Amino acid sequence: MELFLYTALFSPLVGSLFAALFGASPKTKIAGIVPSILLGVSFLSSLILLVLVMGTGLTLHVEMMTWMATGDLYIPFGFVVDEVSVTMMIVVTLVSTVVHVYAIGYMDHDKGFNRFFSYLSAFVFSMMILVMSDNFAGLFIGWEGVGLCSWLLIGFWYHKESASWAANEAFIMNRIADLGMLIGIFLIYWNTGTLQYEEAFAVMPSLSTDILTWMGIFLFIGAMGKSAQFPLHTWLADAMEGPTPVSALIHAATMVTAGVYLVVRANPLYELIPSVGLFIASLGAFVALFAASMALVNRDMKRVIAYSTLSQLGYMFAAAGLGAYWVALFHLMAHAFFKALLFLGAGNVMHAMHDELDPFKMGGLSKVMKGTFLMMTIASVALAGIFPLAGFFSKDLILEVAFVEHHYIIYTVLLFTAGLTAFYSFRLVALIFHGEDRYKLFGIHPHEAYKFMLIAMSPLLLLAIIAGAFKMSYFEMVTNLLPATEYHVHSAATYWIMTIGTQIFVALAILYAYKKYTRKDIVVPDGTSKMENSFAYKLLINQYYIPYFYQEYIVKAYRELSEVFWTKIDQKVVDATVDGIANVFYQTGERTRVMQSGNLSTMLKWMVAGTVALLSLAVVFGLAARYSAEIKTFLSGLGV
Amino acid sequence: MEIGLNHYLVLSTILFAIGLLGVIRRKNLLMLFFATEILLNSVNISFAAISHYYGDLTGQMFAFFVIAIAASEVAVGLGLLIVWHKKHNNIDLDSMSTMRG
Amino acid sequence: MLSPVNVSIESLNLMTLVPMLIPIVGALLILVIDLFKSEQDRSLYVMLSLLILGVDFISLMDSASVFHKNGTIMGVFDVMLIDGLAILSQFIIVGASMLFIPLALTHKRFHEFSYPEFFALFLFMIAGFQFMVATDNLILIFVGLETASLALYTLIAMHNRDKSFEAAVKYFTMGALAAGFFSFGSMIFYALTGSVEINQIAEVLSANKYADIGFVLVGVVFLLASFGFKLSIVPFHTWTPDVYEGSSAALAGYMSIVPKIAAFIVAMRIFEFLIHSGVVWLEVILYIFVVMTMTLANVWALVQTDVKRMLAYSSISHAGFVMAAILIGTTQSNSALFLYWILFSFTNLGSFSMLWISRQKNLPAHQQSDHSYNKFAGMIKTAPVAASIMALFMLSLAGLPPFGLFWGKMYLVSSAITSGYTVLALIMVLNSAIAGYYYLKLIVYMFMREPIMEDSGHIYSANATLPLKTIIGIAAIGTIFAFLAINQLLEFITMFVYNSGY
Amino acid sequence: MLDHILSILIFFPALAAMLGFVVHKDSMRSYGVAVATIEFALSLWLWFAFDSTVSGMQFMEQIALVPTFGINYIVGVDGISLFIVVLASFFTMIGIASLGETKDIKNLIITLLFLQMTMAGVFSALDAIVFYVFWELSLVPMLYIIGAWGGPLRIYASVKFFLYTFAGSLVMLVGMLFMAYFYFQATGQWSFAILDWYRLILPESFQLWLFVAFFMGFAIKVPMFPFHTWLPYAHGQAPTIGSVILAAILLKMGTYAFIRFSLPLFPDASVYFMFPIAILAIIMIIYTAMVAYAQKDIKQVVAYSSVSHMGVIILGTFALNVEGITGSIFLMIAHGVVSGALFFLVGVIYDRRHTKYMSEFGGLAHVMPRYATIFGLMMMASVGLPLTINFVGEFLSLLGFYKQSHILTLLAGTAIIVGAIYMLAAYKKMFFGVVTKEENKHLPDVNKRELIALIPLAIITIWLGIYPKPVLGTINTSVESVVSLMHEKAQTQEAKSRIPNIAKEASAAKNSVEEAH
Amino acid sequence: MFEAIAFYLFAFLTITMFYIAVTTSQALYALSSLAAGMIFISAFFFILGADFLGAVQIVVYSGAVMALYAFGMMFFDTTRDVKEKQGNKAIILGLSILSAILIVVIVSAPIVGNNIEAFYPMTEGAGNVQEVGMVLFTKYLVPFEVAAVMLLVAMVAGIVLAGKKMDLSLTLMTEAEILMMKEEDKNKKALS
Repeated sequence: MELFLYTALFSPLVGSLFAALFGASPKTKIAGIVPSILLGVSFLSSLILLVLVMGTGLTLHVEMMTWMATGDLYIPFGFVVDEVSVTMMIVVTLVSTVVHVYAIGYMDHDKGFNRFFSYLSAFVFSMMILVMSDNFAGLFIGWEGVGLCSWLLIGFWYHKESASWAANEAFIMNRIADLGMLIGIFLIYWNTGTLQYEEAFAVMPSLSTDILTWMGIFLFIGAMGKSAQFPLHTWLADAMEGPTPVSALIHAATMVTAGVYLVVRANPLYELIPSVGLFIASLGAFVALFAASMALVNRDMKRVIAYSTLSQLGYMFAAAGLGAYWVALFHLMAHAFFKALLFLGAGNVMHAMHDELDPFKMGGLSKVMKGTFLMMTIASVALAGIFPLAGFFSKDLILEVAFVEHHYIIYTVLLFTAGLTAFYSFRLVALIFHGEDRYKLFGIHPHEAYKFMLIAMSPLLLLAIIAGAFKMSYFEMVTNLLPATEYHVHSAATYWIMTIGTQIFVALAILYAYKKYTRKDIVVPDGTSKMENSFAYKLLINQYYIPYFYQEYIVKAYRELSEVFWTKIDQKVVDATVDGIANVFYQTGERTRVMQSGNLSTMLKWMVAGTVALLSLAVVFGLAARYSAEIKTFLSGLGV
Repeated sequence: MEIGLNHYLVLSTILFAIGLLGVIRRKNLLMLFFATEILLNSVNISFAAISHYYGDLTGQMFAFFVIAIAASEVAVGLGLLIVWHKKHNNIDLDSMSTMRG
Repeated sequence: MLSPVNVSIESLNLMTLVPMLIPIVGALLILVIDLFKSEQDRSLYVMLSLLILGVDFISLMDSASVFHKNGTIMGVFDVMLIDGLAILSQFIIVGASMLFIPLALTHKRFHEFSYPEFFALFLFMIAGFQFMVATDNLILIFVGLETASLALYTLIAMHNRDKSFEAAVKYFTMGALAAGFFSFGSMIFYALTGSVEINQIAEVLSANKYADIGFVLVGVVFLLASFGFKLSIVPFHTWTPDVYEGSSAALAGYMSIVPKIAAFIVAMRIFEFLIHSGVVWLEVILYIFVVMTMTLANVWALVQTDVKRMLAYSSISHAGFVMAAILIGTTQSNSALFLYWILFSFTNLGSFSMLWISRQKNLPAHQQSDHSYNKFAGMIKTAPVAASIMALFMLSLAGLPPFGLFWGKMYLVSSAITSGYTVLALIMVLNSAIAGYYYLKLIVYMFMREPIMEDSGHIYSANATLPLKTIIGIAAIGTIFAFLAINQLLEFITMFVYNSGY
Repeated sequence: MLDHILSILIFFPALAAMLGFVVHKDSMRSYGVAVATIEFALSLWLWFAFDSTVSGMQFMEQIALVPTFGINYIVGVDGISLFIVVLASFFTMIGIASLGETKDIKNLIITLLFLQMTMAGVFSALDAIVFYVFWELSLVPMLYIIGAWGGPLRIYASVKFFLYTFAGSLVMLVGMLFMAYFYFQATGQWSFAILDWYRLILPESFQLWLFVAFFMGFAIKVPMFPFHTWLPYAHGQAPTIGSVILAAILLKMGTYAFIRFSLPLFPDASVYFMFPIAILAIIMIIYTAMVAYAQKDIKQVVAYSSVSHMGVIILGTFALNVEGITGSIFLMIAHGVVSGALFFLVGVIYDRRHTKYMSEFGGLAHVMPRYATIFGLMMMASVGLPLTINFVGEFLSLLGFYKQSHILTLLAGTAIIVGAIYMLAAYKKMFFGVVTKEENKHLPDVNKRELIALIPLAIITIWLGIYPKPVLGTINTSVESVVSLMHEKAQTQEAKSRIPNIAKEASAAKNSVEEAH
Repeated sequence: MFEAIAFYLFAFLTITMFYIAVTTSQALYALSSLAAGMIFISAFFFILGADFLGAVQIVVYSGAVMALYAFGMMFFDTTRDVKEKQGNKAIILGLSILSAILIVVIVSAPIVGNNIEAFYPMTEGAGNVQEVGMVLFTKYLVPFEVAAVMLLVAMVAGIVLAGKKMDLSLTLMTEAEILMMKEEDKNKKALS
């Protein structure tokens, strides 16, 4: 059994190293094919493990070797395959296999083809470590590993200034969150004495709530960074500078969900601190709405999808925060499928449009790109949560959870967001695939993607459609580990009203979007329309001015402060002090060397002067000694 | 008006001070040497006086050796002056300040 | 009427005079040889002096073993005082003289060495210093001091160029003033105690419990001024740089060691008992002197452009450093003084010899003085071995372990700490750091700059002969491998110092 | 031979350097490589012969030097010093092997061999004076390396380096002499042997002063804020090999000395000064990282990053528990490897372009992909990515200090953020974007000679990042004994509670294990 | 009374003479007044009963030293006015006045302890010269001999320094010049 585990874990690494061998050589297909096959192997292994876990209910726990051991600290490279991790493994390996195959086509013309696969497989490996690790340190390895790969991949086209900038932004923002996570790990270690999940969680109930709350908060800060929750969300949209398969794999399906995974994984902790959970849920709901609102007006196809991802992550956190861990995980899984699909579709469009991203410049592509059109539509439907696609089952469940747990505000927000989601998804679909062929204005000749790319996408398509069917079996499996709370609205009537009401609401939103954006008179906005000048539009298109704020008041301030530290403090104060002290001596020497005038008479005078000075001192002292009694009387008379 | 030891000591120190005055104001080396002679001689008076008042001969011994020393110094000092004078034709100490700093 | 004097020869302990008599006899011998046959080569006189000093050294060893057996000996009507200090310092005086006299055998001819009188005066001077340290009678100290000084003035002048005359005259004049101070100071002590012997003075003073502290201080002031001159304590130091610059490097090196150790011994004898009797004033004044001398000499050394002048200031600073030993006044500190001075002798011998072998007769245009810094620019390229050796001496002077001077410095600082002079210890080490700069400056010139003239390697050893190289070799070995000898030296010195009651 | 292996390690390079004067200029490189390889092999042998289960000193040698004054030549290694000794010889080896065309290469190699002697000496000396001797002596070769082969400001830089450190260590010498005096007072014997000193329990007030005295020497060497300004100059002006050894080994002397002297000798003072020093360390971390961000010269970036990382090491040291101290020692090695490698890398580009200004570059990833890869790896190691060598040390150091203070660790933890900021920014400036400068368009990638240095370092970076156990275990054993010694010696209540009692914990752990069985 | 008159008289004279010696700009005056002062000092010695010392003072100073100085003066040709540039007069004045006041003030206070025991007491009934001789050749035999050496040193020094050989400096000559000079010397000798 361990064999499968190791296969699943290490075949991506092998693939990565294989591709890396060709890193400096010109593009070879084999550098793409071999990692893809290896990922397929990894997927199969994961599948076997899934079957095993599902079938037997056993969890697999191996300890490969010691990593760090000092004092009381003991951290092994330990891996666990249980219901939660195996879910993630399946999601990760499946999506990444698809994306790999897809990328063989997508990156076809890129010079960095070999390098790309090396990075991508390395990412998968890191992600596998993240989800399979049996302790927090191992999680952190994967956590940072995916961060590194994300940096490499976002900045893959490093010659673009924006790409390398976005890569750095992503890395640094993640680092900020990682610090929180690190502190969380320290807290866990010093309070429980271990970093193994099982042992640590076993001790936790005996700890004070304060400490647990801090642990929960710091771990969640970590999750916030990786999952791009407010206020650390700006990097995700910028990360769209990376190649589209990267966006699909990393910034939609897997890495960004790591935060959710963390919260789910740490459910025994969060169970103990419901107040933090509520905070997470509230933040999730807020982000869901917040991100959706920005997606409404954005004119960058990939960014819209990225905001949508953000919004969906909000959903997941809302579920997880309310204690519905399995629901969160389920939505995570479903979301991975349809969102990856959506991204890959968008990749096809980009390819066709020669990297044009503004949907206003497209339109009517459904004629040339039928397959892509189909897939993206289905993915959008799933995203919108229309029955019977995957999104319906998972997303509706979250609404139910919020409702059942009596968090009506969250419920309302999420419900409203569902409408927005439907609107912006279909705004995109409508703008890209329907209406006038606006692309012709720009002299582009779009074409459908390679067949095998579409075929590669098909598993995702399938899963986006049918994933909802696995809800119950999944529930049974995963609740071996997670709290098995079933969320049932008390009365059937309410349930049906809610469900159908939601569906109608969403459907209306879709229709509205279609109506609005399939019109013939849609033109590429040029900033003159009334809407574009409205405050709300400006606020949304500028992402609530948050990036601006960060740039102006944090990045710039940091740079200026750094300059000040260097030029003013380091050079003018610290170093100048040191040199100043040295100079005092030197200048004393320069100034007083005139004493050595070389004139004998002066020398004699110095000698006499020295003697006279000494004599005066001697007289003073001698007099003081002789009249010490009198001096004392005198001084005491003065009251000294 | 008994002349005590102190009288001699005061006299001696006055002479010593005169010697010091000479040492610091003389620029002509020869005359500077005169001043150093005065320094040594002034002390001799004290030695002799102390010796007298204590009835102890050590002071006179000291004075005797001081005289010897003074005499030797004259010899060496004059020797130095002669060499200097031969080369520079002056014995002004302001002329000898090539080394400084 | 005077009664006839009856003294037995045994009670005179005439043996105590032997170490001083040997150089005197030797000097006379040299004068006599010259009388019979003049125009002899200087090598004859160098070797003769070396032999005489060797014999002197052996006789000192003899005295040392006697001291070891019987302790302090007084001799010749109790004028001579052969205690540990006297023996140790004579070892240094004679030993250092032996190391310095071969420096006369230069490749180039210099004026002084053409005189046999030079060597005679040299030996007389040594005898003078020996008398100075081997007595506690102020008269003999004075006479010995003057004998040595007069000889020394002459030796300086015999180099026979303007600067050396100037140096000699300056030295002489200030020396005369210092002699005046010395006699005045002695007079005051004589007036106070009726004696000119230091131990008697001490006894009398402590018997009347320092009733006249004011006068004691005045006496101390004058003695301090005169020994301040000899030891080049700031502000009585002004002669030092000029005299060092004016005299030949060999003699300058000699002056930085031998006259000073003699003066230190006397200072130790005079001031030690005063400090131990709780004369706070003296302690304060010495403290100020020590700090001033170390620090100011250092800052002046910083700005020098001539290496020899820099070394002059540096030796002032070292003297101030060692003066701290007298201030501290424990057995450890006094032992440290000797240890320091022995190690300093080797290092300074080396550094001045290095200057000496690079002495040119005519200065090239870029060189303002005999040994200006830029003369040594890029020396590592043109004369690597010489540069390395010179650097070695500089590092040792800077107190970099494990080279010789470090051990002395360490032991001295330790003695300060042991006696509670923590701040002084800190000042001492920080001064070492300042001093590091100017020693480093020479290293920087030698190792890090480009040579000003191509193929100038020969000038660095233009004056070298086998004897000179041997001396430098001895100095280098003594500096590098000092750590092997520290233990024996320390044991030896401590025993002598301790048994002399210091 | 094994009995004297430390002495051989110390004096073999010195002897070789002496003989090196005779070797012809053209053959000098081979000679240097041969000697350094032998030295490295010897140090490896030392490692293999080292018994990692023993916590005390091994391979001790003792020769009387100045017994009257308690100075003896005592050397020995324990887990704390072992790896730095190995690392030193390793760096000397690859440093010499990767030397490019340099003027006066003969002098350079001889100097490096002397430097190797002093480094081996510092880390194996067990007598304070012997330690001091090597400590000071190490300045001289470095002075020469910077001063003779450095950039335009080399003389200023080298003299500043020398004098600054020299001044600091002289204060330390006063501390040592004081310590010996206290020992003398307590026992009537002079001794400078560190192991003797360990047995001495000092009153807290003395400890404080002595701690400060030692601190001056160590802090300047490390260099801790605000004594760090010599370092950018030294690095900025030094030739590649000088920077490499300076960063990799010489700086470690300071932090090593903290662990060897300050902690075990003055446990109470260590606790007393823990927070002030931690605050200094945090300033070092954040402030210098920001200063690094403002640099225009890539070498200065790496130089300031060194200071920043040294802050973490200091923090780990003053965690005063096994985790933190072990971490800080490991981080010393890690930082040695990584910053050494970074300086090598900077040297590579400097050799080609003779400039270190980042604005001169851009898009190098395209021209020199292998170079960019190795640089990227080292940069990631430098910012503390897990599975690289740095992370282990940084993680443990911070983890250790977290026990002492939450909020300060939180501040110190910003190291991982600010570190990323300047490193990524620098990397971006140099390697990303398009090649704009004509002269950059045809730069050759790293050559074989440079790879000799870089590949081993890359391998170590990853190897010890993944499998630090062989090193960590050995360090741990020795650190445990240090910590338990500190706990025993601690007198104040504060110190007793801050420094964990390992003996108790160990027995408790044992009990729990037994129960489990 | 006589002693007092003599003391004050000679005190006045010596002070005057020495003052002239250090202030006059005429070298000849200075020399003469110095010599006079020396002789007056010997008067104190006689007053104090130190006959031997008085005699030595006159012989050595007025005889030997003054003669030497007189020769020197003739050699230096300083019989005319000596111009001495004075730097900062204030310093000189200040220093000298300060030192004078200090020393005098200090020493005018009663200095002597009461119970001083003479180590080498004067013997009743013996002449001063005899006493001195006795002490000089017992206790101070060594200093006396050393003083003899010192005088020898001074003599040698004087001869060397004032000698003709100093006129040409080997130090400043190159080797070639030295050889040439030696050669000439030989030739001269051979000729003579």
